[in-house]
Order: sequence, then C-alpha cells, then structure tokens
Amino acid sequence: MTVGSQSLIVRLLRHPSGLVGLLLIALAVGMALGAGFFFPAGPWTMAGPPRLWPGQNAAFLLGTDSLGRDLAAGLFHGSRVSLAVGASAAVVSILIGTVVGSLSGYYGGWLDDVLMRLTDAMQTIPSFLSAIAIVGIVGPSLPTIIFAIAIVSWPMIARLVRAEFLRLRTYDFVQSCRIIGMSDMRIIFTQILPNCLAPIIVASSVLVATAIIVEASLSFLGLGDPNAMSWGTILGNGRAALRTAWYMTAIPATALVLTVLALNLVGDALNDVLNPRLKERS
Amino acid sequence: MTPAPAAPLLQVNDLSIRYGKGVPLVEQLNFTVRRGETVGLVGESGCGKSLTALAVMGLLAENLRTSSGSIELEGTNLTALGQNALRGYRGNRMAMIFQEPLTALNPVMTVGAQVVEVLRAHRRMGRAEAERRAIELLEQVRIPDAAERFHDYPHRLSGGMRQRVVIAIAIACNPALLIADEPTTALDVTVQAQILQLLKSLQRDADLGLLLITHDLGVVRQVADRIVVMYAGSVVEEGAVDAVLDNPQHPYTAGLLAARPHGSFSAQGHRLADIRGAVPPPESRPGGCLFEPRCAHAQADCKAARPPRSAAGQDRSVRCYHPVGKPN
Amino acid sequence: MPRYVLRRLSQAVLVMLLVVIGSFFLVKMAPGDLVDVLAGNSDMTADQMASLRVRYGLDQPVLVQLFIYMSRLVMLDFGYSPLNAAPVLDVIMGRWPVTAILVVSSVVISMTVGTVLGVISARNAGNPIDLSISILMLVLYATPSFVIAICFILFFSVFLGAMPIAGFATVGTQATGFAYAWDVVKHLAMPVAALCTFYVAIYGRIGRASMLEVLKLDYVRTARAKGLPERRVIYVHALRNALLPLVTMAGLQVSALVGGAVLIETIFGLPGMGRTAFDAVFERDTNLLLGVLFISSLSVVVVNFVIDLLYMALDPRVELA
Amino acid sequence: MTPVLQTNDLKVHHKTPRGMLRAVDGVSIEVAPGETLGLVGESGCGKSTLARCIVGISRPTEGSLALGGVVQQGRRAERFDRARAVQMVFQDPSGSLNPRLSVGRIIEEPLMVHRIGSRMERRKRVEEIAGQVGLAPYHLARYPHELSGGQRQRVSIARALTLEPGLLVCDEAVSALDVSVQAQVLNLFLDLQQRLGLAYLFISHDLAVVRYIAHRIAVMYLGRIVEVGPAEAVWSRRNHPYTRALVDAIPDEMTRQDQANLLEGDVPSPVNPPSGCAFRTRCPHARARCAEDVPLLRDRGGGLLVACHFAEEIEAGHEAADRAPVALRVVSGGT
Repeated sequence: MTVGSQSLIVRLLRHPSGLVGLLLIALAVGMALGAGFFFPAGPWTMAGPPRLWPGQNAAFLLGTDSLGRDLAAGLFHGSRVSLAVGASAAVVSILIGTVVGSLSGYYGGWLDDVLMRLTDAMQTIPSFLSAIAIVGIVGPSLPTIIFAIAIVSWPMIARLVRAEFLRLRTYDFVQSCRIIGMSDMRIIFTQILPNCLAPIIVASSVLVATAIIVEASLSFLGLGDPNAMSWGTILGNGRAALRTAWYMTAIPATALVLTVLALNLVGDALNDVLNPRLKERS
Repeated sequence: MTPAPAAPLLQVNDLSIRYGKGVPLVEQLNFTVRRGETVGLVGESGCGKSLTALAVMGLLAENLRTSSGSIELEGTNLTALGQNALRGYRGNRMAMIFQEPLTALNPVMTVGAQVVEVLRAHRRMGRAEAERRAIELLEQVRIPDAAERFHDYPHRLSGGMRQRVVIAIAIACNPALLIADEPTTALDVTVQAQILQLLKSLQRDADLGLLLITHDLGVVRQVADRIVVMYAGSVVEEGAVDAVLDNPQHPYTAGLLAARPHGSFSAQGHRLADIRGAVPPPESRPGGCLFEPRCAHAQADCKAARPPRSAAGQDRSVRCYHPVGKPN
Repeated sequence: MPRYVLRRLSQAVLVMLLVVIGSFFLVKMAPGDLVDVLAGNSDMTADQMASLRVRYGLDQPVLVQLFIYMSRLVMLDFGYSPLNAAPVLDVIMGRWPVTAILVVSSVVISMTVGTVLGVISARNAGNPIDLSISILMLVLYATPSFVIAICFILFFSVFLGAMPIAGFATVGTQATGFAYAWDVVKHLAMPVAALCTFYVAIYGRIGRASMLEVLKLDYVRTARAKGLPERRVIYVHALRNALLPLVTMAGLQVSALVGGAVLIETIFGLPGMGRTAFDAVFERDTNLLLGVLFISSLSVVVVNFVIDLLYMALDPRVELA
Repeated sequence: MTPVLQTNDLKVHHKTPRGMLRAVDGVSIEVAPGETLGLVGESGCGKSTLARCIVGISRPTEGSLALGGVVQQGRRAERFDRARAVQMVFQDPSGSLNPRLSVGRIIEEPLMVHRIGSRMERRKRVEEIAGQVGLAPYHLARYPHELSGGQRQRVSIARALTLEPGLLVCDEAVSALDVSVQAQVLNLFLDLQQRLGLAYLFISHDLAVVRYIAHRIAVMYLGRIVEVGPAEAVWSRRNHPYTRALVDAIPDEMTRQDQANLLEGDVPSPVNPPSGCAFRTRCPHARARCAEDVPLLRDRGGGLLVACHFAEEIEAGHEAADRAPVALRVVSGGT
C-alpha cells in the first residue's frame, strides 16, 4: 500500500458512507471548534427562562433546560468534551493495546500467556461495571473518565493487534529481516506494525464511538465530571424532566447518535478502502 | 487409440469469458473431450485453464460470465441452461475435483455425510442404501478401513486421503465427464503418483471422459490421450499427447518442454532454454499473436493479427504463423 | 478432548484469580475504608473505629488483607454489606436472578434475530433488502441502549400508556403462576428489547460478513459442484461454518451485557446486580462492590466455558488446538 | 578449504500437545565454498526446519552448526556475523517482500541494518546488485505487488546478496514459479554461482530441479538424511529405496512410463516415527531387521552414503530390473 494520507481522504470521500460520515464528523468538530465563538458565555450560564421548548424563542433555537441554560450552547460546548474524551480514550487504549498485542504476538511463549490471561481478565469483568467502579472510587474527573474508558477498551485492540502479528510473523519478509540481523524492536516497529495499521485504523473509529457512548452513559448516571458539560451531562439533566420536556433528552441524544453513526460509517468506509483483499479483486 | 465416436462428450465452441464488460480472460476457446478419453489441458498460471473448467461446470463467480460461444455436454448446450437445470448435471453427468484437498471438504461434516449427500441429491436412495454405497465408493478410491473413515472429519485425514474422498464424491453418480483441476499439485510426488494411477484406473473402468487440468507436462504425458495447450487465455496447440510432446509445433509448447529442468548441469554443463519475460495480464495482451512478445521465432507478421487455428496433421491444430518442429 | 477442557479450566481459574486481585486493589484505591463508611452513618469514637479495623483485619498490610480476603472467598464469605445491613452473599443472591433473566433472554433474542437478519442480508447482498437491513443495523449499532430505553419509555409508557414504566413486577401483586409470569414478561419486555438492539446489530453485521466470507470458500464451491440445491448449500454447508464467529461473539457479549444492565436496571428500576453495583459505588460499600464484581465475573467465566464446549461441539477441528 | 556450512548431528525438536516433534533428528551435512548441495524430501521431512535452523531463525536442540568454520553458539551478538555468512531465499515470492517498501529499499535494508556505506554508496551498490540479478534501475522505485513472480524472486535474491554471504539457503526458491520463469531463475542461480563463487543449499521437493542444479544431493526422510552423494550417483544408482521411489514417481514428460514402484500410504508423523528405519512402513524391501536397527549412513563407494541395511541388494536388483525387458514389468493397479 503506497497510498498517502491525502489520497486516503479522497478515496473515503468517494465512498458513499465515507462521505456522509466525514461530513457529519466535520459538523461535530466544527461545533466543538466554534463553541467559544458562537457561545462565548459558556454552557453553564443561566441565560433565559427555564424550560423553553425549541423554537419558542428565537434567541434560544434549541430551547433551555430546567435551569434556563441554553441547550444550543450546551450542545456546542458538549461536543468539545464528548469528542475530546472519545479521541483521547481511543488514543490511550490504542497505545496500550498495540504494545500488549505486539509483544504478545511477536514473542509468543510465556509472555503471550501472561499478557493474554491479563487481557482475558480485563474482558471478563463487565467493562461498564469496572468503568463505574473506577470512576466511582477514584472520583469523577475527565482524566479519570478517560483512564477508565481506556482501561476497559484496550483488550479489544490488543487481541486485534496480536492476531495480526501472529499472521504477519509467519510471513517470509519478517523472517528475512531476522536473517539479515535486524533487531526485534526494529522488526516490530518498522516491518510488522506498519502492515497492521489498516485494521487498527478501522477499529479506532469504532473505539472513539464506543468511548463517546461510555462517557455519555457515565454522565447520564451522574458519574460525569461535574465541571465539564458533555452531551451525557445534558442527557442526565434532562432525565428528571423526561415526561414533560422530552426535548431536553432528545436533542443531545440525537447529536450523540449522529456522531456515533458517523464514526461507524467512516469505519465501514475505511474497511472497504483499506481492505487489501477487496482491492485485489477489482 | 480407439476410433473417435460420432458425437463428442464435451464440445467447447468459441468460448470467451469476461470479467464484467472488460477484456476477455479466455477467448475463442475450442476443444472437445470424447467418451473414454483423457484430455490434458495444459498451461501456466493465469492462462485461463481453471476458469474454463469452472465455466463448463457453470460455477463461474458472479462477476465473470461466458460472453460468447457454447459448451455442449452430450449434445446439450450448457450455457443456455438456467442454474436449476444445470444443477441436475453437476455432480451427476459431470463432476469436478479441485486442487486443494485441504479446503475442498466441509470441515464440520464427516466425510461419509459428504459422499452420502451427493448420492441422495441425484439418486432416489434411502439413507441406509446411500451409506452402503458411500462406503463402497470410499473403498473404490482405495481408502483403507473405509467403514471407519466414513465417520471421520476431514481434518483427521492426510492430504492424499482427502483427495481420494473428493474423487469418491465426484464419481459417486457415475458421471460421463470428470474434470480434475490440478488434482495433484498440492500433494507430494509419491502421493501424486498414487492419485494419478487411481484416476487412470477409474477412467478406464467407467469409460469416463476425463479433462485433466495441469501445469505439468509430465503428468499429461503419463495420463492423457490428447493435449490442449493454452497460453494467455487461448488454445495455441492441440493434438495427441505423444505427437505434440515428441514434435511440438508451437514455439510456446516447445519452449515449455525445453524449460523443464532435465539432466544435471554439473555433469553436462547445459543451460535451460527459458522463455524470456512473463505472461502478460489480460488487459495488456498484444493485438497480434499472444505469444509474440516472448517468442524467439517472432517475425513482423506475428504482430499484425492473431494467427488462425490451422490443421497440422490428423486431429491436430496449431495457432502459429511460423510453426517450429518437423512438419507432420 | 479432556486435555483441552482441563487447559481451558485452568485458564479460567487463572483469570478469576487476576479478577479477584485486580478488583481488590481497585477498591483499595478508594479514599477511606469500610470503617469510615460505617462511622459516617453513626457517631463512633476513634477507639471504636480502631477496634473495628482490627476486627475486619483492616490494620494489616495490604497483601495480608488480600490473602485474608481470598481465603474468605474460597469459603464463599463475601463479608457484610453496611448499605443493606445484610451479608453480601444474601444481597447478591436476591438480585442475581433478575440480571440473569435479563442477560440470558437478551443473548438468545439478539443472537437469533441478528443471525437471521445477517443471513437474509448476505443472501441478498447488494440488493434493496440487503441495503435496508444494513441501514437498520447501522442505526441500531449507533444508538446507545439507554437512548433506546428512553425512547421506549416515552413511546410505549408515556405516549401509549401500554407498558409498565418500571419494576420487575407490579408492586404488591398477588398474582401467581401464569398471571405472575405474564406480569413479569410485560415488565421486562422493554428492558430486554433495549438491551438487545445493539447486539442484534452486532450479530447481524458479523453474521452477514461471516456468511459472505464462507460462501467464497472452496468447500461451498465443492457443494455447488455436487449439484446440491442452493438451499442446502446455504443452510447446511455455509451456515454452520458461518455461525462459528457468532458463537465466539456470544462469550464477549455476556460480559458486556452484564455491564449494560447497570444502565437498564437503573432506568427501569429493576432490583438487579447492575443496580446493586451502582448503589455500592455511590455508597462506598466496598464489600458489596467486590462481591458483585466477583459474582458477575464468575458468571461470565462460567458462560464462556460453556460456550467453548458448545464451540467444540460445532467445530470438530478444535480438539487439535 | 573450510566448508561454508557444516552441521554435526544437528537436532531440532519442538514440543507439541501430542508429544515431541522430531523435525530434524541428527543431520550432518557439509557444503564446500562454491558448491551446491541439493536437499530433497516430501513435506514434513524437516527440510525447511533445517533451513531455518541454519539461518538462525530457530535454535538447534542438540548438535553443532558451523558457518565458514565458526561454530554458532546461538547468542544474539552473533547475528551480524551470521548474516554475512548465510542468507536465505524463500518460496513464496509474494510473502517474502514487505508490501509497504519499495524494491530499492528492500534491497538496501541489509546494508542499513549493518550500517554499511553512506547513502550514496548504498544506492550505488543496490543498483549494481539489481543489475546482477537482471533488474532494471526503474524497478527499484516499484513496489512488490507491481512486479511479476519471477521479478519478485530476483528482488529476494538481490536482497540476500547485498551482504556478500558465502552461502545462500534456497528454500523451494523456484517451486512457486511457472516452468518458463523457473528456468530463468535457475539460470540466474547458476550465473551468480559462477560469477561470485556462491555456495547453495538448494532445498526442493522436486528431484528433477535438484538434480539439474546441484553438485551433490542429500535425500531427507522424517528428519534424517537417508542418502547423500554426487548428484548423478544419487540419481542413477538410487541405493536407497526411498530415493528410488522418488525418482520413479516423477512423471516424465519425454516418455510414457509404467509406474511399477508406487509407494503405499503417506509419510508417518514425525511425532511418533516408526522404530528402526523410519522408512520401513512404506518400504517394499522392509524386513524384520529394519524394525530393530536404525540404519546409519554407510559409504557405498564413489562418495555415495546410504542409510539402508540392504543397499547392496537394492542396487543389484535395480540393475537387474533395468536390464529386464519392459514387457515383463508388472503394471500394478488397474482393477
């Protein structure tokens, strides 16, 4: 695969789900970047009368919550937190997962046994349960939440990377590198890892999506960072008024679902674009 | 050699196979297989020999299609039949053996069940009767302890044994035509010899028409009566095996024979006569003779147009403007 | 075969050991201990607290505490839950069945529905049926279970008023037998459905991909070459092999469902394990939290072990592994 | 002259769930500078394991291995010297090259790992080697998937040659190629040997290929060498019944032959090999003694070593059969 990142974007844009997904993600990112510009007062300011329905007042297009905070401001600022938590949790779990998976798959033997049992154990404890336990015990703050999400998500990446390493390790080009005297670390990082980037990239889009959902779920349960307004926080706040003012729940939920959908669409498109087996046939 | 009966068992006329609407992968293919005859279809990878076999069986992938010509089995044009009608022929009047015995059998079904299944698909047989017949078939392909192997899963058997099971499935309904696509390529040479001998004896006993697809001229010489040599999607030479291999007329056939390692370099000091370059992919095939870019005997007229099929003796033809070898 | 079972069993024990150690140290990270929690609920002198610490072994070094904890676990002694004023085991035993019903019915339903949709999708690959199923899958895949749960409540309970909004059964019901069962079914229908949707999508997507993959394999071509009816090729030869990755998926799903149950049980007010864990975290009831983590992990390990046996029955090649 | 390769009773055993797998079970071979030793055997005979052990991918369980007279200790520090002594060419031309690297980079890599020369010097050297194996300078910018199978194998050879090893281990290096391309690569191997004085350990399942290219041939069965000697002597004298079966099983494209000496069954499992002579379960000449005594390699004259108790008898019988009129040969099978 000789394709640079630019033509990857181009190919994604040619793919129907890639195009839709990228547009939606661009929208979410645009909201996050423009939050300060459009709503300089921040999401916490009680700007208007409480419980305004969307469209009721032109100044508050999406209405206000029970405390009179602008839902649109919450949505824009919330996208910052949701996307940031999603992306950083994904990055951390990819780092851990890749290191564990590479070592496990490349060296095999007792190291593989130890790391795989550890991975098994991590996947055995119900992941959302341990996320709640970690956040509940350590205390709800964004770094803790990111850490909790990363710690329950890396096993998936570790398994994926390990499987790729097991497959690629048997390839003659890897053996050939050992024969020319290349060091193990150099083989892992310059020879094998670049060849399993494709599945990692595909998985990472799903990982960001899952992380966003987990953060929202935690906030929904009241375990979110009290100082950060995320989509989950708005959802949690709206829960009490579900029967009378369901728009408070529906608006952040829609944003959440669309973002997750977009990430999955991009994941599917990446899979099609990067999958060499599909490419060979065309 | 037995005299040729009137109607051939299998007749392929001007067959072309295309990928979608693209360039043809196989073009204007003509050959016949007669009853009780073994025809060796020979060529290097990418020449279209396996595609031809799949086309005869009606098993081409969905994105491939036969774009022209006909395939006649016992006088019926198979290309005109729908999948439902074809199903009645497959496994019944014609059957196929594949290259990879390791993957050709369903891993989660016992070998016995896989033989029984084909019997019950085409013959009105009760379960018990089909099982009896299946064990007979496993014995016929010389699987030791057939009654016990009947209950084994494929992964328990060696490659050679699995290929025997595949053969048992193929001959279960006494087909008239058996297509074997590189049946021994994945096997060791001593096992290859066993399988070839088995195929030969089955063919002789049942008066089968056998279409043997292979890249190995040695296999063809040992097993086949007639040979069809393919290059880049097209037949370049055909005829009786001994006649063609003793006196090849097409430079490609001659080149293949000469390129095969023979003798000892350290003792005799001879170099192998290789064929320069590589087989062109379908989209960059030349407009003239397909072999022209690699041919040592090419002349100016070879570039102009595809050479026609010309008779080169009884039951023999060659597609070349400047045939090599002794005239027959 | 016994050899393989034995190896899996020893792996399972090892995994449980890691779970116990991991969750123990996680809980130890909490500021304050059990005695602080107890003290928080009553007036206790420093002396009383110190003597309580001695009684619970909390004055010992952490490793000794771990050892004591583990030796108690072997006797199925999970300690005392201050939150419920009852032994942890009793609390869990009362709530375990609710989660079990929720999770088991979700696995069965999502696997069945997902697989059927996946196979239909694969058989119609590329045409409108496939496209519409795929779009449905995408939407279900992207919608978190709690959002679905809220939608269900809004539509069925608030708007239509057709379904009970919360609880395991009607409060104070006197119904028995079939009537009681029907009451429970009505109460659990929405929670189970909400818990299922995501996994229906996962099974559907994996099932479709797996089926398409298998249909390309050599033995499917062999089956076609035999002249078998297409239905037999699909359902006998392809499907059984395509199911294998789905069975593996089921193992992972059980663990995730137990986690997901926390949200669903909270939303629907169900007295299950997830809800209990959530309360334990909030009230800092560490014994209860450890107990829930242990029992739910143990259930996951047991289910996975059973699934491995099932896999072995489905795939005769496993004995070689 | 010091042999470029010498193994002494080399054993490579692996643990498997079903017992110890004796992939290589006491192999002693020697390759002189500039010589080609052909190693033939069927799948599972241990020839690839032996190759991997010689190039340092796996370690010997027992026995010794010397490259250019230097006994290998199996230390990590040895890997640079080993790399300069022996390199390998693999079977699968699509899996042996990193798909993400350009051909030039693939050939240059050994020089980079060994920190040889400046960038310009390395580039010059790469072009020079590419020329030697018949690749044009424009090929260097290509990626492996843009090349044909034969060209990819040339890239593999070029990469193996950059460190100027004395020995090249070729593991089924031409087996995946079509006959016409196979001949090109075989000719290239011969050219390079003449020009550079390379020695080859040429491993193949194809006895005809090995006979053509090798000076000497070693025949391997279930982890052991059963016959070794000058190529023509092994081919024509066929003292070991297994060698004989291998030769007879090759379908000859020049003449139709009767296959009188078919072996029965498959190669037994190397986890649980037969007692005594491992070949006895398939051997038409097997007798009671074969189950008890392990036959050792014996000198049969003319440099031919054979591990068979009845080699004399078989050679005599073989000559008698060749003299007998063809009509008398029994055609087996054909029921």
